[in-house]
Amino acid sequence: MTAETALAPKHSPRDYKSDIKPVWCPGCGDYSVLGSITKAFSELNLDPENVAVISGIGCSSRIPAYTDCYGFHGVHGRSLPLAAGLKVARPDMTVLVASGDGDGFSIGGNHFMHACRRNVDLTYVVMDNRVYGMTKGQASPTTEPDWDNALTPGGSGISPFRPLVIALAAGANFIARGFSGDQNGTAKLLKEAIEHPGFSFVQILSPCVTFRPDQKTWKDDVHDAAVDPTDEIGRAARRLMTDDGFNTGVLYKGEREAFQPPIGEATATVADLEGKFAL
Amino acid sequence: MTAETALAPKHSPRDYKSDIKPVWCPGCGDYSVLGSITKAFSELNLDPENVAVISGIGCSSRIPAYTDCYGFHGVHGRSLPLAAGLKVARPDMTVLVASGDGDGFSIGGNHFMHACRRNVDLTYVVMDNRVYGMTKGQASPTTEPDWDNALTPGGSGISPFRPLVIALAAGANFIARGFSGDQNGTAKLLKEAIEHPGFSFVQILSPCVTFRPDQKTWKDDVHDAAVDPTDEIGRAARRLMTDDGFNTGVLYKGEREAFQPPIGEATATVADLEGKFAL
Amino acid sequence: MNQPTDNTTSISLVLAGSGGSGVITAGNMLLAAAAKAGWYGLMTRSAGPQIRGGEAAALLRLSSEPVSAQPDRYDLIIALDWLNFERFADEIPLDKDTVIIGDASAAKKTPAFVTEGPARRGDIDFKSMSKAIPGGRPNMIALGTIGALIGLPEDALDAALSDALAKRGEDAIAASRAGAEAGRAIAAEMPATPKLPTPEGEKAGRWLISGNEAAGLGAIRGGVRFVAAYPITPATEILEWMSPALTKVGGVLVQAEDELASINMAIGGSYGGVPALTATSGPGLALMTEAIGLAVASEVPVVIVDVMRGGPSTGIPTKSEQSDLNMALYALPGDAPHIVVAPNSIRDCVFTTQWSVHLAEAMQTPAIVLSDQALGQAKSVIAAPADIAFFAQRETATTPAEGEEYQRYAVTASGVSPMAVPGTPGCAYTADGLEHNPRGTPSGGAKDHHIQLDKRQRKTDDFDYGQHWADQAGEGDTVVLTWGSCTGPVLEALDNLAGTEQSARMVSMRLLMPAPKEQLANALEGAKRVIVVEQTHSGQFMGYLRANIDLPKNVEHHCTPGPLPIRPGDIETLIKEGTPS
Amino acid sequence: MNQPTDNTTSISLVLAGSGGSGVITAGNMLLAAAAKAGWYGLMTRSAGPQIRGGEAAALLRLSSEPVSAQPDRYDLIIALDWLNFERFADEIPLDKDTVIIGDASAAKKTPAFVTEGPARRGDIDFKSMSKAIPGGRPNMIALGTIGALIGLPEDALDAALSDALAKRGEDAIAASRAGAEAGRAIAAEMPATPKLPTPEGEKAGRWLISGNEAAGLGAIRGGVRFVAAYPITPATEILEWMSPALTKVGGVLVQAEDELASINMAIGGSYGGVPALTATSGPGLALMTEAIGLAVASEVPVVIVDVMRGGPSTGIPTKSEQSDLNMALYALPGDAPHIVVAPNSIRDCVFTTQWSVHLAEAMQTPAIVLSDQALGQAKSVIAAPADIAFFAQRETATTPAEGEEYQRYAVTASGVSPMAVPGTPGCAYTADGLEHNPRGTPSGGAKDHHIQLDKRQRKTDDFDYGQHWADQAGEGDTVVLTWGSCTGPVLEALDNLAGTEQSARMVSMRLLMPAPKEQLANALEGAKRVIVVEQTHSGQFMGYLRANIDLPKNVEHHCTPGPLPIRPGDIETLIKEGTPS
Ligand SMILES: Cc1ncc(C[n+]2csc(CCOP(=O)(O)OP(=O)(O)O)c2C)c(N)n1
Ligand SMILES: Cc1ncc(C[n+]2csc(CCOP(=O)(O)OP(=O)(O)O)c2C)c(N)n1
Ligand code: SF4
Ligand code: SF4
Ligand SMILES: [Mg+2]
Ligand SMILES: [Mg+2]
Repeated sequence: MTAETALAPKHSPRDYKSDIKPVWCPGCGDYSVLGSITKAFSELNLDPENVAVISGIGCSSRIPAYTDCYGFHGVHGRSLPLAAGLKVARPDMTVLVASGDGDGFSIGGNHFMHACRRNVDLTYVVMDNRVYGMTKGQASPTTEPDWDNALTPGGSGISPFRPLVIALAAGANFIARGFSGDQNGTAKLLKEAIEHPGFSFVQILSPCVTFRPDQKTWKDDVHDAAVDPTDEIGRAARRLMTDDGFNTGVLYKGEREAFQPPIGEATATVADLEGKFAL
Repeated sequence: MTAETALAPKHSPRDYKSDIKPVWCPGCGDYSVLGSITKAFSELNLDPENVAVISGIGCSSRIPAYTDCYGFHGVHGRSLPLAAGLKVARPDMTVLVASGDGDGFSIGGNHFMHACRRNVDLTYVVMDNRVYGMTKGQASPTTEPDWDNALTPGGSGISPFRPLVIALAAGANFIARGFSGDQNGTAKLLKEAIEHPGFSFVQILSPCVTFRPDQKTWKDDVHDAAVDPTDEIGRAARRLMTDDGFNTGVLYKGEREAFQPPIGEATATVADLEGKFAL
Repeated sequence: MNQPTDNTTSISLVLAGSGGSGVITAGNMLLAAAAKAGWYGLMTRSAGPQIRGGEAAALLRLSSEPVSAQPDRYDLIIALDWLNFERFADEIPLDKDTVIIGDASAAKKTPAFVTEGPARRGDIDFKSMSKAIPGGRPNMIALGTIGALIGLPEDALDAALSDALAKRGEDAIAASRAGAEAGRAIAAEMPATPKLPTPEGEKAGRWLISGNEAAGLGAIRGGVRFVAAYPITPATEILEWMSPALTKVGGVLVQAEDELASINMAIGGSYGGVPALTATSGPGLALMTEAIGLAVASEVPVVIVDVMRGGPSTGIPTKSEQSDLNMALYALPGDAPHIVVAPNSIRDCVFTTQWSVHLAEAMQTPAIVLSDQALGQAKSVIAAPADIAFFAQRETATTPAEGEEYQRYAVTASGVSPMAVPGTPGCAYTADGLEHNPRGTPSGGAKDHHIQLDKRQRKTDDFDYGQHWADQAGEGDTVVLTWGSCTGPVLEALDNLAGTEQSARMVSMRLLMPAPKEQLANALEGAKRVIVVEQTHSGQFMGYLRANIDLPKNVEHHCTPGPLPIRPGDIETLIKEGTPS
Repeated sequence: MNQPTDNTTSISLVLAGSGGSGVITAGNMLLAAAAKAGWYGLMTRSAGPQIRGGEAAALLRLSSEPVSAQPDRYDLIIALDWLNFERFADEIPLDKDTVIIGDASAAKKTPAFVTEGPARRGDIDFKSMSKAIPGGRPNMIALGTIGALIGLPEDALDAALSDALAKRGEDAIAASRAGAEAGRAIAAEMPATPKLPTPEGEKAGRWLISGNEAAGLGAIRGGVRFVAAYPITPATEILEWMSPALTKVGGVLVQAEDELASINMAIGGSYGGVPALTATSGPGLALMTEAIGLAVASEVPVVIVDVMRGGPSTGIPTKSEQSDLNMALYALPGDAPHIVVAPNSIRDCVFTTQWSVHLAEAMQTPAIVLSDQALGQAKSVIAAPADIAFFAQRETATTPAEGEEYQRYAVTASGVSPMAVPGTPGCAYTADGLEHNPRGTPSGGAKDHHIQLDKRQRKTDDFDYGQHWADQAGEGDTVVLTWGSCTGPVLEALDNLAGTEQSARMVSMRLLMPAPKEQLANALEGAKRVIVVEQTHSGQFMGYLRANIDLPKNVEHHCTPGPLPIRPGDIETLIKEGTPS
């Protein structure tokens, strides 16, 4: 995964884009995230066939088909185990996982925690629009408790999920936040995340223009975070626990070794195994 | 749930115990936890029929049948939603949820986080023995990464789960740690947890004598934590992120309101609802 | 295919347009107007893959009789523009009598299947016309044109339009009225379509409702006061309708983190004594089967509505299919007797869901209601459903006399044992998914297992389901055996053939599990031909029938998967010509 | 029930005792010793509900022929103590010839069904005897007694004992030897049991293996190199055996956080090109069905082993039943063709699991292997399984020629489309659970749906399964139709009846899905009687057969749930006397 970033890239961002037209609404933040992803791949000089983009179900989870890499559009909430299986079986592939706040933090919340712990070398990109876009506008774990909607009129009444501090508490080694409005900045974050060994988590604030038109103010809300990402973990916890949800940048970096049991290295034959049963 | 604790209890701890003989191994920590639970009920002067003990599957999850309260021994990992459904439907019941580190943090991890967020008034007791007892000794999320076992020989290689800081990050309002070796201390914690409105989480270190005989040192490892449980949340995060896993006591207390939508209060009839469809 | 006849009793039309053109809004107004005029009607919507802003079509069928199926052909198609219109081609059978009105300003973009097809054509310059009206919109022009062509009374359309736009204020209403007026005016220049006769008789007692709303209402009628669920297409509208409705009648809906939580919450609520429900679609039901098995073993009533969509896997989320049948019948681990019922019309979604609550509660076991997208997401003008006396009537336990012991899983003749509501003194028990003895104490003994298996099976086998196990109609020694949303087209076909040599009977099964074997055998007695109709690819319903009853050797089978609806004409052809082999 | 005969070819015995008495250890030594002596054997264990420390029993059957079933009766029962012994009563049929040896020091605690039963009795004072030997233990005394009674050569027992205790050192071995010696000495005072003749012929080529180990080995033989799983009784031993074994052959096992993760990880690994498997039991399989449906739709091979236990729900986790059959066949949402196969013996766990890998990979679809607790957790001395040529042979894609396009879901005659291994240039594609066109682009169109449904169905329907679809044995115009672990008792019954007037044939189905309709019809041709044998309560296998083939009207049905095994005598009686009606 060490890319010769100094050289001119072999592939332009376009080379990672498929010819399938996204189903997204005009103006959806996810278009820009797709752009950031392909830009990061290009700058890392990855061959498209050595990259896999894995997802669950949701507007955001549609990304794999829009790339010209290998991809898997799985079932709702299970992108992380799907991706972990692939990466453990095929350590040579670069595996990026794309998800949404519903797919990743609601139905998929358990896999999120355990992926952080397990530390398989994946880059986990969650396009957070604080809503279930695909099912037409219900509250997600990151939705404000007073956001009115048809399923929970007057708001869910539940305090929002804090994905970054959960990631830290669960053991993630690379934690960042980006904003889809800043395509280049997000591409840079993704590049760094992909290069970081082990599990990297990048939350990207990506507005849903259709069900959350109020999110157009996000472009004013986001701000650069000036933090030391290699800070001591206790201080990092305090910081992430109390941040405002709009500070962007790399917010934590650890050095835990990636989980990658050896594969393909046989020390015995099947006949040897059978021998143990023979009388 | 405000109990007249000053009065002599109406029921002795025995009154909450059933006549079913536990399946537990002799010496299992869970016997003592059962004792702490019934002691807490007694001191809170609860009528057994107004208490429900809900669980999943595991040695620890066997507890409901050993009490003489209402109980539900559900499926593996789903005790919290089962209990939340009960409590929301029946706010008059006192609901205690009993789980293990596998049931609660592995398969049930997502419900754990969302129960912390949702803040239904439940008391969640996790008997943590850092092993899957019931299935005969595999690594759980809280198991040390180098603990040798048949399923992951040489150890899982995965860094342990930190339940308390996860609970805090997910929004829990009452977080405590106890040790089964200290039955009275644990009973006190449970009493306080039950009395606290909203979701209360109590991790109880409860050794598995059969698969983790090494845990007999725990009695020496545990120590009282002298902390201010109403500490500012950022500082609490820092503390729980870096604690040694053996400090016991109430470690965090918040004041978020419990989630309890009104039930049983009708403002309209079914005919009124039908009226909306009539032309 | 049917040709339009002079004595038209139904008119079918499509209003299509690209994102934002408001065809669904106009379609809703049209349906409401038709209702006000005393007509019945059915509206289905179809959309491209885009989340929002993609092309859409409102498919309407209006009639002086209740409408039970999508039509065989369309009388009228109005396309506000031609963008991606071909996407709907499969769904819109047209013929030489179909009138197609397109966008005059983009006549060149007319898709080939329209220009090359046999239909009669007209053009309207929607854009210029609407620009000429302050605040005017093409969809309102189309509305007026349609109204005039099909004979919809002006005042009905006007009233529907005012109702729909009431919140938007007078100006919006005036602009829309002007648009409709202009549309009406230009209708005279278009090829004529059949007109619906002004209906006679009773107009009262009609409802405008979708199948998903009807299911929600049936549940509340039956006594459901606790719902926990996770959104999924095409079931979400059940939940979105129920959420505020429950609050009003003293119930509550909790949005869960996933389907594993939803079903377990529902079981928890029901264990607490409050009739409970969850609603989902195929992928969600798959996640619930472990806990549904728990409800069987621990004997907790709960209703699960599965609004089926195209499968397998994520499949075709916005289209209908009956292919979750096997899953609903057989997906639980172990021998796990439970109830499966299926509504056979939008109107019947009220009855069947209400009944399911009654069944679940009476037998203390889960009941799965198999609805589908075609019922759930379609809107219909229906005759108000009858009141029925099926409510949640759970047999509960009271504090036992001194010296007696409460046995939660006591062995009874019916198999049903009184269930203690938590809070009842002297009845504390632990509900358990482990096999147990009558008291509820876990037991792996052969005798206890056998006794409890028998008891659980007896509950559902011996229950008296009355005549509700199926709806039957028609006469003749040909029997069409079907279920769910296939019922509508079968009924219409039978109606069309009534009194002819091909006159046939229908048996539409509402109760699928336990299989009503005797009732079925009786219903099929004397049949010379049996035709099984279902909307799956692999013939799940046929397999289920074969497993349970002896079908005649020459049984015929009409079995097509989604996403296209089965149409009355398909069934007529089948009856007339037999299943091609 | 069979009476012991002079020409005994098998001896059955039980060694029981309370927690910590080491009866399972002794049972294992006995089995190993019997194997060394050239005998075949089967050992099942039974335990009380306690996690550890509860009463336990080792049930052994030793024979000069391969053992395929639990016995009809026991020749010998040794109870080291009587604590909770009655818990095993159901599982241990005894008769007047049974020899029961109990604890002399606690003769009063002898349970009623023993004292009141017809059996012959002896007493041994295990405690005093073992105390007399430094480091002596009652279980070793019993071992010696049993060996002497049944005619087990001393050297074999001695060798087994030394092997088992090698790690514990010389002293332990010496103490155990002394114990066994004392036990042997006292045997002369006990009532005699039949003795097994010293076997003749080939002793080589035998294995000592459990069904779960055999399944794990079959998987590795077939090419599985990636496993992800979550522990569950009674499947865990598959995983615990495979974990180190995979490491040795260059594979890997990942312990997942739950079954949702396990199956998705396995699918991910297989998508990456590495044949993959997960193993579970009923509750876990229920959690996997959504993702198994994904594997069907996205056409990713994967093997799922379900070691069935008593259901429904948590049920009876440590006992066997065949009641997950319906779930394995039908639990996936939508029309989702996949493979279901079932091993019919411990030995066959190797073959069938290996074959399942081949089938899954060849057809790019999930294969469910239905094993059960009776096979999985029993240990047996078997003839070494034959080498077979079924390996993972996935049809893969290569970089297309310039100007050509790779189509992942290309429509082919067989239905199988070459699958690109990630890393292959020019073949990048997105696997999808949404319905799609041949390229893989999501599509909700009727034509694409129908084409892909046909293609997926064709893959499994048209595959050539050869003769492996069933095992057949015996002669006669009575056919016993069965599957899985019921096969053993049926085989033995048929053996016993061979050459008599009741001589019968067996068809034991290994391939359950797709239903081998033609093969079955052929196999049943000419049958005068058909007897269906299965271990469920609701008759799942019968329902499945009825759904797929025309059974004779007079078909008979032997259907009992777990936890007790079906015994050869049951089947013999059935064949002789017919199914009681
Ligand atoms: C098992 C299952 N449950 C529910 C659904 C329905 N569903 C599809 S996407 C989605 C939520 C998507 O929200 P998010 O992940 O935030 O993505 P977004 O559309 O907002 O990008 C849901 C609930 C499903 N497909 N499968
Ligand atoms: C769906 C499902 N998966 C797996 C199991 C098997 N199982 C039973 S208990 C258990 C783990 C228990 O561990 P823990 O919760 O720590 O409880 P302990 O026995 O240690 O008290 C497992 C994996 C199951 N019953 N159901
Ligand atoms: S609904 Fe929202 S998230 Fe989905 S495509 Fe539209 S704007 Fe994007
Ligand atoms: S196995 Fe461990 S946790 Fe389970 S009962 Fe025994 S000591 Fe307790
Ligand atoms: Mg979202
Ligand atoms: Mg544990």
